[in-house]
Amino acid sequence: MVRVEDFGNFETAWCPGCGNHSILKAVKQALAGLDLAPHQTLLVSGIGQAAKLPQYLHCNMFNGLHGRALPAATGARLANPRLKVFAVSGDGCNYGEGGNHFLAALRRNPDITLLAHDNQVYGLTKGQASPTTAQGQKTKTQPGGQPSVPLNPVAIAVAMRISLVVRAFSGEPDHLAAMVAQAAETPGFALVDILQPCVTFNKVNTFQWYKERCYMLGDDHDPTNWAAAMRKADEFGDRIPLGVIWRGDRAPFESLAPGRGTPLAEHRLDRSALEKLMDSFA
Amino acid sequence: MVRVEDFGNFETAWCPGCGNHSILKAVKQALAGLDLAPHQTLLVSGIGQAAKLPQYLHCNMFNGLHGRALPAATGARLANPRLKVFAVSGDGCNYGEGGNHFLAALRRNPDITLLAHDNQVYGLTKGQASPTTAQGQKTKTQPGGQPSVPLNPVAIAVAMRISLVVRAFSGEPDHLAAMVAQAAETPGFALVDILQPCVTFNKVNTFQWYKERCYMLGDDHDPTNWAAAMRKADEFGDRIPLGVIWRGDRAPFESLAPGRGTPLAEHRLDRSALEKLMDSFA
Amino acid sequence: MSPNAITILIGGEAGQGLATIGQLMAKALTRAGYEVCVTQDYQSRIRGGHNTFAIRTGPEPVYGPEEGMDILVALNQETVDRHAAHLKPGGMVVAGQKVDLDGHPGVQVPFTELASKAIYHNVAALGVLGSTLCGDLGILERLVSDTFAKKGQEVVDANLEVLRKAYHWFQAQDYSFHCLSPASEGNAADRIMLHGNEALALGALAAGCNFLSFYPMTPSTSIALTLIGKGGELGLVSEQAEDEIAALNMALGASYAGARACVTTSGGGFSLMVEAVSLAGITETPVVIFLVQRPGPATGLPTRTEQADLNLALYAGHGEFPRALLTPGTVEECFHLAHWAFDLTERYQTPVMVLSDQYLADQYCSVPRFDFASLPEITPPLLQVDELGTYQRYALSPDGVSPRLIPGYCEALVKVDSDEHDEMGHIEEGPANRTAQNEKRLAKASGLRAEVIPPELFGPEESDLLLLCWGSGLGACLEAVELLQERGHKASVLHFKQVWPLREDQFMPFLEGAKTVVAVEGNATGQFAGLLRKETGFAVQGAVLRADGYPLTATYVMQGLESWIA
Amino acid sequence: MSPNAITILIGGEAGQGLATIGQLMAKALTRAGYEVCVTQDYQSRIRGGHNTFAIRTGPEPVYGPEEGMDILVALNQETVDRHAAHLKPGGMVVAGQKVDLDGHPGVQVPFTELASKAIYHNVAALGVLGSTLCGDLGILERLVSDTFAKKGQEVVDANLEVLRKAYHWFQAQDYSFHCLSPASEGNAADRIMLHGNEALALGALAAGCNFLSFYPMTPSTSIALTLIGKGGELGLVSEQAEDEIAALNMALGASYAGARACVTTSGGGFSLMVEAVSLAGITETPVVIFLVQRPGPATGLPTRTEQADLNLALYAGHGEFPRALLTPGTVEECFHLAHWAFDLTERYQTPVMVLSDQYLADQYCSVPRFDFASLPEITPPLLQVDELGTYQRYALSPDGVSPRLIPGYCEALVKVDSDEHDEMGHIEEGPANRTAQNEKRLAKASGLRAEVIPPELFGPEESDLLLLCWGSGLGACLEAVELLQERGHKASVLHFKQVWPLREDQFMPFLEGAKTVVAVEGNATGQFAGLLRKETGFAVQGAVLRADGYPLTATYVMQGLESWIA
Ligand SMILES: Cc1ncc(C[n+]2csc(CCOP(=O)(O)OP(=O)(O)O)c2C)c(N)n1
Ligand SMILES: Cc1ncc(C[n+]2csc(CCOP(=O)(O)OP(=O)(O)O)c2C)c(N)n1
Ligand code: SF4
Ligand code: SF4
Ligand SMILES: [Mg+2]
Ligand SMILES: [Mg+2]
Repeated sequence: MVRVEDFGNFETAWCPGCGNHSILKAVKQALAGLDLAPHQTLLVSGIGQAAKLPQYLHCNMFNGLHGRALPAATGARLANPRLKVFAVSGDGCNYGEGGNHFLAALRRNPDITLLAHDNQVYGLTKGQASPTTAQGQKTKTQPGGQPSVPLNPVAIAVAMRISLVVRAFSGEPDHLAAMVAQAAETPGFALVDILQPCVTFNKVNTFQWYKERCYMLGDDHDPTNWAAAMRKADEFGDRIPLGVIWRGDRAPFESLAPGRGTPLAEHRLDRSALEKLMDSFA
Repeated sequence: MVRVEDFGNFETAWCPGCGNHSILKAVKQALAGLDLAPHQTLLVSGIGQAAKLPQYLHCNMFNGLHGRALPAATGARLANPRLKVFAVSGDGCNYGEGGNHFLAALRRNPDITLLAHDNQVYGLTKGQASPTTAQGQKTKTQPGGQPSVPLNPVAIAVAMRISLVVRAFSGEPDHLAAMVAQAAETPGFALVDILQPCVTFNKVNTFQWYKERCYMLGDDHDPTNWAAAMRKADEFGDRIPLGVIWRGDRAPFESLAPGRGTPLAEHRLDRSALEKLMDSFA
Repeated sequence: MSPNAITILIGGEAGQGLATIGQLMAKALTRAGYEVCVTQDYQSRIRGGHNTFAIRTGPEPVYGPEEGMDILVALNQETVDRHAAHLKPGGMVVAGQKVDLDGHPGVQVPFTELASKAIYHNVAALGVLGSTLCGDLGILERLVSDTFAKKGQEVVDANLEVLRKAYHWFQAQDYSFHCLSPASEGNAADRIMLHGNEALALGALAAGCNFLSFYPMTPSTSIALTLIGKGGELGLVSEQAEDEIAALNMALGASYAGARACVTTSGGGFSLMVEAVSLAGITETPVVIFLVQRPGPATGLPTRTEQADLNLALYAGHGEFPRALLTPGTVEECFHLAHWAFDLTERYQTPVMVLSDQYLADQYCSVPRFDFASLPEITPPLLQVDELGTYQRYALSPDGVSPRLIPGYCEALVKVDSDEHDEMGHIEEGPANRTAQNEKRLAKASGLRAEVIPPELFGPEESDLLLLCWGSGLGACLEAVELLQERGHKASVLHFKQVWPLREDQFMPFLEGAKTVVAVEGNATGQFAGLLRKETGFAVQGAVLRADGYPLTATYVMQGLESWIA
Repeated sequence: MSPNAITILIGGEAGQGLATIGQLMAKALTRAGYEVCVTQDYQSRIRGGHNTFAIRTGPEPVYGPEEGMDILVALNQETVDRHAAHLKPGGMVVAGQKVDLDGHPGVQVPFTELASKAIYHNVAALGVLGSTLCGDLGILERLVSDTFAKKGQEVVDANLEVLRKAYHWFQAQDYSFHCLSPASEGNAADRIMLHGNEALALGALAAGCNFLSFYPMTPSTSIALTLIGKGGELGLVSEQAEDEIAALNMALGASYAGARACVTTSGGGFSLMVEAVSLAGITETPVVIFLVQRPGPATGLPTRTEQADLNLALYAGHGEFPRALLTPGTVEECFHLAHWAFDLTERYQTPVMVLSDQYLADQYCSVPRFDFASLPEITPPLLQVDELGTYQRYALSPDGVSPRLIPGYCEALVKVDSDEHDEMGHIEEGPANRTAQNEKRLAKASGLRAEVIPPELFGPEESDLLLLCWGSGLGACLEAVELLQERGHKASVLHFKQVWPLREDQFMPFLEGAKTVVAVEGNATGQFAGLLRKETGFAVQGAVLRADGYPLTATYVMQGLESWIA
């Protein structure tokens, strides 16, 4: 039986009051709930405040480049099916620098859970607009207001029908933990876009702001109805639905990708196959 | 009066029968129809068969890197509002290598027309799967079939509500020319995803294949109805709708971005403003 | 280096406001006519951790940080614990009442008494600090008024009250610190204070830079912040790109279409720009790249300093094309070389890079006001050509430079191409054309060579010990050479503010005239020494290398030189 | 170089099947025991344009292309117009009946008579060509049977019929071409034919490579094609990535998790990988990068050849970390160095690059079968460690190498980090730790140095003229040296198949023992000569540089040497 304590208790470099603290707790809770031991889990991250999460719990960790968590996670997943793989990073990392990999993951549908801490701002680099910052919001690098509209990653993910699309909120930690667990258990790509207040740099999308808008999706929402899911995915303003927006049935990437499906570390060289292969050049 | 002949007649390096020939003709037709002289127009392209298009007509040209037509076009558009700017490239260029810029353009909505020649394959590099190749389709680099599902750029663009989203087909050249013209006249980002047979490397999505499936959207489709547009965007299989899938009313990027809106080449240094600026450091 | 210089080190957690106190104090000293040089040390986090802001100041020029301090402003206990042992004789600690001075000399300031609200504590600290240095209260008052003017008279008055109370509180203490020697007359009036990144931005604006595309990356972001914050009124167009690849491609598109464009980044972001650097090379599109280095590899130490991206900058981009690399050694050079970078890139139509690093980027200095009128005008590209029908973007020419026309102003078409192209700009794969265009591009290197800024020699032309440095290594070397000279060594510094191209004729006599040449670099492998050997065959006799994330200091250099000066 | 060697040049448009004819002919020659060396020239287009496929062949070793040809197979008129003037004495043209031989000696083959359908024309051409060389019809028959076996007996028979008809048609002509001198006995049995990229792929598979992520880019794509086409049965996992950035990051994720991984790319794609190269450096993750060069900058000449990405490969990645660069000179070396690259990267946990170029990539050669049994076993990473609780991915060690554990097999956790980290792998920004980890990584360079493959000397140790070359420059230099020796010069070739690290002790005596050292490189600036000077101070006396997109040839080298051998 894996317990929350098995993941340790680390000092973090996050600001007091930051939503990341709750996300970390929820992740531990979900892993323990799934009975996933630290060594069975791999957290792959990019760079940013969110991306520091894997530093703060016992787990295998690949802390890669800003924006590049998904390709590294995909490579690891392809190579080693023994690992439960998570990609963990911020909105800037996943939807800005790493946007192309996000698109590619939507096409591939690898068996990876993406925890996207969406504080709608670049935290670690001190408050520039992120791809999910509201249009018109003022920052130091956008003193006249962000000219672009925010990306809607949830809508795009639903449009591409990946295995699971979830919206969650760090201020609803139990729900979040349940969502993370469900995502981890879903074969195929699961996006958990987690609204997360940045108390230091985002003075618009505060805890209160989210709290006032977020509501739980009820049984009346059918996450397998694509048109309905698109409608819910499009809802981000006065009201923001939390929960499973979409559930699809696409096969996970690994089941279709070339290779034998055995962990690559266990492959041993087959000299006779090699000799035969050389014959094809004769 | 600008005439089609003003754009010249160049020998191309495309295969006989390639859909690109019709696209080139349609582009010239559209430009002439808009009375846009060669020097008023800028074609920015990436690298690929499609991306050679600007080589084959009189126009200003920025033939950049594979995947990077959109950022270069955006920079040019910001710097020089005198130019009518088109980005021209293939599906691999726009949705593969350049996917992150496609996402960013959807957020920005710059006054650029993107002509995406969508032959559902990498042509210039000889037939590998592209981001729009059908799942399961076999190629030399995907001998077991492409494991990913195709990207649906049209659906993603509608989800992001850019100014105009069009699906066209090189086999309907007059309609295509009309669509290119409408896109060019649209303030804001206009995506024209052009189905284009690659006679050499795509033996699945042939002229016939498209011809059998494509149909013109009628008056019963309201391109300003988002849910309806999403449904039409999602239609790509036995039937493929052609025409304006979505029309939105977002402001073009340039009107919101910082800067004075005058061509940057006309800026002259204001020494007294500079002196005042230095005072702020005293 | 002035014997009258002192160091004030302010320490505390991120978020405690130490940079605010430091900046105000440094500005007050600048306004009082002192020389100021700031070194900032911080961590890759927003709250907590341990940061410092060190002001070295005095009536005569100061070049860089030193290891000890005269005044330690401790915003928390950790600051005392970490640094108080390095107090110089006669030094003192300034701390709040909750901080235990641990037997070190100093004062415990009753902040809550002096200021009713916590937001005034920074100004209280400023008042005490100003008072310890026997600073002019009037200057402090004006500074506080200017700083809070935007927030209204009420806020100004409240702050002024706290300032005065704190200033007088210290004077009433039974404690005296040796006052700063008076600053030279006249120094006060014409000085400004800014850090390396601000100076780069100001130089860019003075060069008419009107386009910036960037992706945030420490320690380069404050160039972008300054360009945006200050350049808006000048009509600067800026866009935060989706990634660094977009940033440089966008800048190239803008430059092609008529902008004077730059990008700002650090090592990781620059790595992503490498392909587009090559595009700038073959399309012959002017662009300035500000590369502010931090320790790598990969994410490395995001907030620390290093000079280890020289090799990358020298060879970034596949294929062959000319470039220039400028490496300012001081805040003033940041300004001038930023301007020069735009001048060069405009005239040679090839990428020009300015390499700085976190240390210089964050180094506030007091400098004389810049003289904009003395700067050369930068020739703009053409908006019109006579030969409408025959204009060719890549017309061959002896110096490799072709007339650059901005599209849209006349009927001539402007075609630029990432593929090898003919003079018109169309794809052309033949070997004769290839050779002609490749050689045309490479020919521009001669012009760039002719205009190389020579390295600067400090000290005798023939020396026993020549310290070779580049970029931000200058200050530490200058101070080390002063120490060496005091100890009787015939020592010199040779500083390169342009590291590429190199011209032997400009410096070989100094190298050959020195008994021993030691390279001083902020990296682990001696990258500049390697470049020098490649270009001249000359091998340095020794190297003092630092790659622990901290800037070179005179003390560090002297330690490294031990075996040479025994 | 065999005086009995001849060159067959096949020319035509893209899409006319010239590569098919060429490959079949080259394979037939290989099976007959001849030495074969192919040079391909094509354009960046799918149909049209003008391409050539040149086979140089003979009973003794052949090193590379020559400028003239003995047999010109003209699939269109343009081929005659462009190339017939370079026919060597006694040479002939083989063309269809619609092609005008323009007075050149040769035959006009009645293709429509010999073959009922156009798809048989390639085999008809093969039959004629085999016949001109007095080739063994049996070998041609077996080759055709093997080639079409998959398509069924009917297709085989139809092709065989055409082959025989064409073979006999030429024999009946009143025309004779000097037959090829017989191949050495026994050569026939144990030979295979493959090009440089296929050899790289085969070497990788022989090294146990089981993961490939790539983005297509000419001229590297055929490595990926071969790995995928041939490696599938061995369990190779491959994925075409969305871009090159993803390709390398994916390979690193895979390698971390237990794969033996590589990526394939060319200059522009490699430029995009630069940041991830740095990530491989700091995370100490094994990966092999196959970089097949083409002329830049930027898109440049996509289908031509150059050796101009050496500097970029040497310094790609911000920050400092060790690497190795292997540069095969022949198809056989492609195989062996690909294998060695995996061995090195696995043992030193740092990126290893193999640099090839379009010329070598597309160069089909006949080589002896590879002896897999003689290859060293590559030690796999650990799946288990004893000290579960105390395992540290970055444990300090004298040689800089730490035990590499694959996650998921035991309870020990494997943490790798792009930030500077402690031994466990957690972020750690302190200077002492930084220095320890940075030096640990750099320490691996000593091991890599100790294992450097020495350059190979061909010719006398003390020479009048030493040709210095690397990678694919070998063939042209070897042939040039034969010509020089014939003309009485004491000439040698020094060929580097590893260009980084360099070890003076392995080659300085040869450089210093030579009267004149001339660098021969496929670039415009002498990049390797520069590296050599940087590392040793040695300056070459001259350089023969080629950067027009075409491979170095003996003729080109001899022309370049004119002033040295006057
Ligand atoms: C290639 C590269 N570019 C830029 C950076 C600088 N950088 C680090 S984190 C970050 C943004 C972080 O934003 P986000 O991903 O939203 O994470 P948050 O800090 O908000 O959790 C940036 C721009 C980097 N490390 N690497
Ligand atoms: C950075 C980089 N990677 C790869 C390539 C090679 N490349 C050139 S075109 C192309 C694909 C073209 O496909 P697409 O964009 O669909 O255009 P098409 O040829 O099908 O019109 C690739 C991979 C390149 N030029 N640059
Ligand atoms: S800056 Fe924002 S995201 Fe970062 S730790 Fe602080 S509150 Fe959290
Ligand atoms: S390969 Fe395909 S896309 Fe390219 S020119 Fe030929 S038919 Fe057109
Ligand atoms: Mg964020
Ligand atoms: Mg395509």
